[in-house]
Amino acid sequence: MELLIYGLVNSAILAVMAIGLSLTFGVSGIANFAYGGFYILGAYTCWGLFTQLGLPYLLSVILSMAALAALGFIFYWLVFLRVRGMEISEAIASFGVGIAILEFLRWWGFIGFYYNLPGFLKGSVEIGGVFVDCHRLIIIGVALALVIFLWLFSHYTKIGLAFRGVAQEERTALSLGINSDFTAALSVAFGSALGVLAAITILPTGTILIDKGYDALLFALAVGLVGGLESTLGVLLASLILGFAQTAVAVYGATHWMMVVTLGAIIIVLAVKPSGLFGKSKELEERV
Amino acid sequence: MKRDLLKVVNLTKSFGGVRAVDEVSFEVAEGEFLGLIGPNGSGKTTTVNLITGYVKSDKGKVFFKGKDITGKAPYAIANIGIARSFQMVRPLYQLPAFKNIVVALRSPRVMKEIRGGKYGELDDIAIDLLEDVGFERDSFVPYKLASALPHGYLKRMELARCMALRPDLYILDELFSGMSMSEVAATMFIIEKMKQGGKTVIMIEHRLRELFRVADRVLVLNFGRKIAEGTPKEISESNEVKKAYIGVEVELA
Amino acid sequence: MRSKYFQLGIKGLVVCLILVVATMFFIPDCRSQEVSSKFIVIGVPTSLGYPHGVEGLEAVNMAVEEINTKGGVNVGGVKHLFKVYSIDDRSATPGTPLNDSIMAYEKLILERKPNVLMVGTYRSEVLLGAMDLLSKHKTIELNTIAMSPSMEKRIAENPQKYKYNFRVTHNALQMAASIAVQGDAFQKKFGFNKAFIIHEDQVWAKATADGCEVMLKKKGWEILGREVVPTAVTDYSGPLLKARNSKAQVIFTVFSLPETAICSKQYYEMRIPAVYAGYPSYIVPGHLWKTLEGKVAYQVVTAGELGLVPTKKYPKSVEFFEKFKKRLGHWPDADHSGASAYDAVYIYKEAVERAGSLDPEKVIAALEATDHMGVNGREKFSPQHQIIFGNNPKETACEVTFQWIDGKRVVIAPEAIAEAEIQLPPWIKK
Amino acid sequence: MVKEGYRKERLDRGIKARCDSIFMLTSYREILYMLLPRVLPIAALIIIPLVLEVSGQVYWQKVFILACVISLLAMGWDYLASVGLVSLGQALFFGVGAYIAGALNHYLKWPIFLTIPVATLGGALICTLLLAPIIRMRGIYFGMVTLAFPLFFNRIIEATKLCGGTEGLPGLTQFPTIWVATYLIIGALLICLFAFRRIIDTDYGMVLRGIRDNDRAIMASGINIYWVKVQAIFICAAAGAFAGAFMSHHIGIVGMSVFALDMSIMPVAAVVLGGGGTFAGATLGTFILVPLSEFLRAYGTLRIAIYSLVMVVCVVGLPEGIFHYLQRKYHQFDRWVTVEAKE
Repeated sequence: MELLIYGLVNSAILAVMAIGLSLTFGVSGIANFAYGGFYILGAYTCWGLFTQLGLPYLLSVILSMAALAALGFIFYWLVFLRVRGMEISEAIASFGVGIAILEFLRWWGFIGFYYNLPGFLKGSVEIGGVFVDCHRLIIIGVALALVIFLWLFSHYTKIGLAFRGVAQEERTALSLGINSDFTAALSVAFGSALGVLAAITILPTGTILIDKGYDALLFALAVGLVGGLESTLGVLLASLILGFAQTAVAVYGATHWMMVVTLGAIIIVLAVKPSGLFGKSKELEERV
Repeated sequence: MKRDLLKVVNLTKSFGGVRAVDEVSFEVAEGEFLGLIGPNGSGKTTTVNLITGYVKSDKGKVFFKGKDITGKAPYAIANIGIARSFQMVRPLYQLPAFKNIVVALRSPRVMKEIRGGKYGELDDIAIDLLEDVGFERDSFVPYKLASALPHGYLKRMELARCMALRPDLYILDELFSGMSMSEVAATMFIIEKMKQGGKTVIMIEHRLRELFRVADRVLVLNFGRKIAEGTPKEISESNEVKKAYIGVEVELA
Repeated sequence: MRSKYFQLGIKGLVVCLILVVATMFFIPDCRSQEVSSKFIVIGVPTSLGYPHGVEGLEAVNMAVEEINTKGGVNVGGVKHLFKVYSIDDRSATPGTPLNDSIMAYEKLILERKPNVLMVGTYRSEVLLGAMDLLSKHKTIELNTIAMSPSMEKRIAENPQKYKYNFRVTHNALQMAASIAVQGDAFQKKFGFNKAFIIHEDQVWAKATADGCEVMLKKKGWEILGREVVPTAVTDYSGPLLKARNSKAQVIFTVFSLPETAICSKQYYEMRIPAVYAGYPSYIVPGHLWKTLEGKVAYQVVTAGELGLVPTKKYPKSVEFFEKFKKRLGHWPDADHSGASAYDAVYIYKEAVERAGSLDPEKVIAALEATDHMGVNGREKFSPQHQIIFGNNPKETACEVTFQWIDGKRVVIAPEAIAEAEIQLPPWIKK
Repeated sequence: MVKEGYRKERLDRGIKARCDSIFMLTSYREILYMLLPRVLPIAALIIIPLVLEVSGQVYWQKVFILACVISLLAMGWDYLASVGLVSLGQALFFGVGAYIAGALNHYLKWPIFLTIPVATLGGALICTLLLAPIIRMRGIYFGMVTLAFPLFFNRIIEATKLCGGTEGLPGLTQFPTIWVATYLIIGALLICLFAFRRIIDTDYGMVLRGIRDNDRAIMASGINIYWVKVQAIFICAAAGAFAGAFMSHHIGIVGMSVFALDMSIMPVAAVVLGGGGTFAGATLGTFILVPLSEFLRAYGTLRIAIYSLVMVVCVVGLPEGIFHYLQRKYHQFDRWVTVEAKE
């Protein structure tokens, strides 16, 4: 029972973390390594708006998401556009920006334990003899809502369809009058906003810390790689696998091996099926 | 009767829901010149990819010289003695034309015969080969970067690369596509010479006039299935083939 | 898309970059010459991206300012002033390679020629690596962060080589002893004897947990299980559930990383029927009740330093704490290193005055004879250069155990300075 | 800077046009033109430690050694990239080498001159065996797995307490003097630089580069590309493992953090900054980045922020890399020519 509930919670956390990164990659093929930076920056923005400026919580959540989305958009035009297609340069440039954001915040004095976001709900409930705080249940809800929302968004809205178009065949999409740069920039913006949402959902379980940014990137990558970076379904499944594996290892083995399980899963999955469980990069499947 | 060099049995491959190659079987005898034709998307290139190991087959077997080579890696198959050219040429653009050939000369199959390959020796062999396929020996052409060569030359360079491997079986995938008339004529000359030399060749071609001139036997594929097999004359008179090529004038050689 | 102007800007930048690098290589660093012989240089190599480092440095600065305004240090009749240089060794960041941190040490030693190093590194690995460096450069260090007992082991093995290292704060074993003192309180008041230990995966934490286990067993406790939590974990439900299932009465924790705040919160949310105790050092800071929305209620914590959790029974600690809090402008975040860094400056000052010289050999001899009434209590070094801790600030340095009750830190142990008695959380039925 | 009515023309210098394949040097100036760019950096490499000694910059000597170490990793990266394998985990090679040397010295008390060669070859072998199963992966996917590998090792050591666990193995034998260390690493650097450049120019190197350009064509030529890739990984890993073994003896301790992320990122950043494919670019890149990073140490934690921003600006603004840029400038000159007005 414990395994079931906490495995589910853990999976939900992983899914929420990974979904922003995977969305961006799925649409524009950009692995946005600055994700961790945006994640934490969003959390601090929300914290600042909420506690320092005294805005209502919901408003500050929306504002910080909007701010980071705008930043992501600008970031695409300033950085990604110039290195599009050179994977390594893309990775290094975005990773550099991510580190710069995190270390700048650290230098600015965002250290220590002062920074905390309120959870959406207080208190805890008992399910089958296990106490769970309501906030963790909400994370599960958010994860589900996000997945459903993304599915509806990508299948029934104009931008969503453009996203899918670009994801499948960039040139054809271009010839149909979809501005692929604009779409890619939007995808980065959208991914960043989702990152902030993830931060705001997850971080109230502890406090806001710079190092969480690095963790977020690592876990999001792990989930993305195992599930296939561009597939929402893959993210869902991979986070379930990893989430339960981690919890199982923590409950029945030693907590020690949680990280080993994660990294081991990446290595094994990639060695067996390079595009991830649900990835569809045909070129990776071909025996060349 | 000459023995079969290549034998393909029930080869099958699907991509997604589409059966690209469906239960195709055929043999190629030693010294035979086999033509492989069919409309676009009929599975010709996939068949070649299956034989040479670039794509893994779902079902079926490939025998070469009586040995099962199904599922072997492309380089291993090249070393056994099947050389293929690509429909879409993708040479090593960063290297001079003759170095493209040297790469093939460095394969274990050839190195066994050349032994050692002293400095520059491979280069000379490569340039000889290029001359065979119509590169002007004393010009700059063999020394030019592949990226600077016109398409017709690259196609013939592919042929030279196949020849460099000294294979027992050539598989030429749409060699003439994208060539000008005069280039086709020049290349035809080389092909005919190969035929006279008793080489075994499988040739995929859309230019039926040229193909029918050299082919001993022709195989027709449509929607991944073998729909006809016979001498060029039989094929050109077959109604089934004409149906497959609706709108395409079938000319007699 | 890109304009010509932009490209030129980049080229210019690259050229500037190369020029800057070239100059750095060839122009000798003149900053090292400004150190006058009238100064005693204190080097502070530490992790300035983390509270322990920042507050350690602040405490050193505070002590130095106090001493300098009073006229400085009397070295054999000549007045010297203290001067502080700090360097960030980034040792608390997990992605930093060892050589990078050691380079920071070396840079500070070579360029500032400090007489003494204080505060020191965050990570034990770096501390052990730096010991060789210190003996090579004959530089004294008074550590106040890293707690690995391996330091004393190495000093005991090779006292001549490693005599330059001193530790002013507690080490992991003393921590373990203090946790065992907590155990006494539980035993005496409620008759508890079943414990579960959770600790994070650091050298000192492991050593503390080991020590704790041994000492608790000696006092008749039954250890039902032990869990190691690797760094950078976001979910502690596994270990907590294990603790609950083992029917433990007390959970002893040994944590230092901030993300372990999650554990406190989860414990509160899950209503685990065992008292949360031990050394969860992140919930030491005074503002934590507010930050964590009271989710630390009834948790029992041992804080490393009396000066950071002051008690009215020892006035010197209150005095320091108020000064320090005013200087920082907020509650101190770190659980140790602030008060001991403050004491370290005074200990060194007194040693230099007694030695009458700045020669490391003489100063070391004087340091070994230290007997200082500091904010953490009465401070003396053991033969392995470790401050001796005990249960009465009038006799030794002292660690404090407090409990979070109604937003306040109430000191409950050791008895000599206790303000109140230990309480059980309301969800535990006796 | 843009002149009205003119346009810029870029021309190759005559000597370059002649020298690209066939050497016809006719004067000492032409000989110098060819030689200086090759000889000067080598001379600088050998002389800089002496200059630093004379000017009393002991600390910068250490920085210099660090730059050489990173440079070895960067060149290994560049070599691997020339077969189209993009590694984001140079720390794996570095760490394995460092741990082998550390363990041999710590537990078996082997002397330095034994541990370093054994660690170099053994480390290369182990890394090759580890990476062999994923050799079919391409592009960023190979990179991500290699990125995960060192972190994985880090956790394994943490979990199994192998080789001292989180505490590391302190007290290793150090080099007798700094000069041994300095010139050992400079020697290794130069050997790698010239050996790699030489290999890449031979027919074998041609196959390597061919695999990056178009592995299908290479396979159709009957060459086992996986075996060639394994060889490339072995060479790259040997360079990395040597660097690691050297470093553990240089600082006298080996700990978990040899697998740290910085060790993976720095070499890649250096190659991207300096320009890939030439090895000299990788070296140039490290000799800019490492001192820059040291210089910025004074800014505390901000250092990393500035440093990564500089990296981003260089990657974005100068995608070809500094070395290629300098090379072009050296061999070409610009001039303004009038633009004939359109009728």
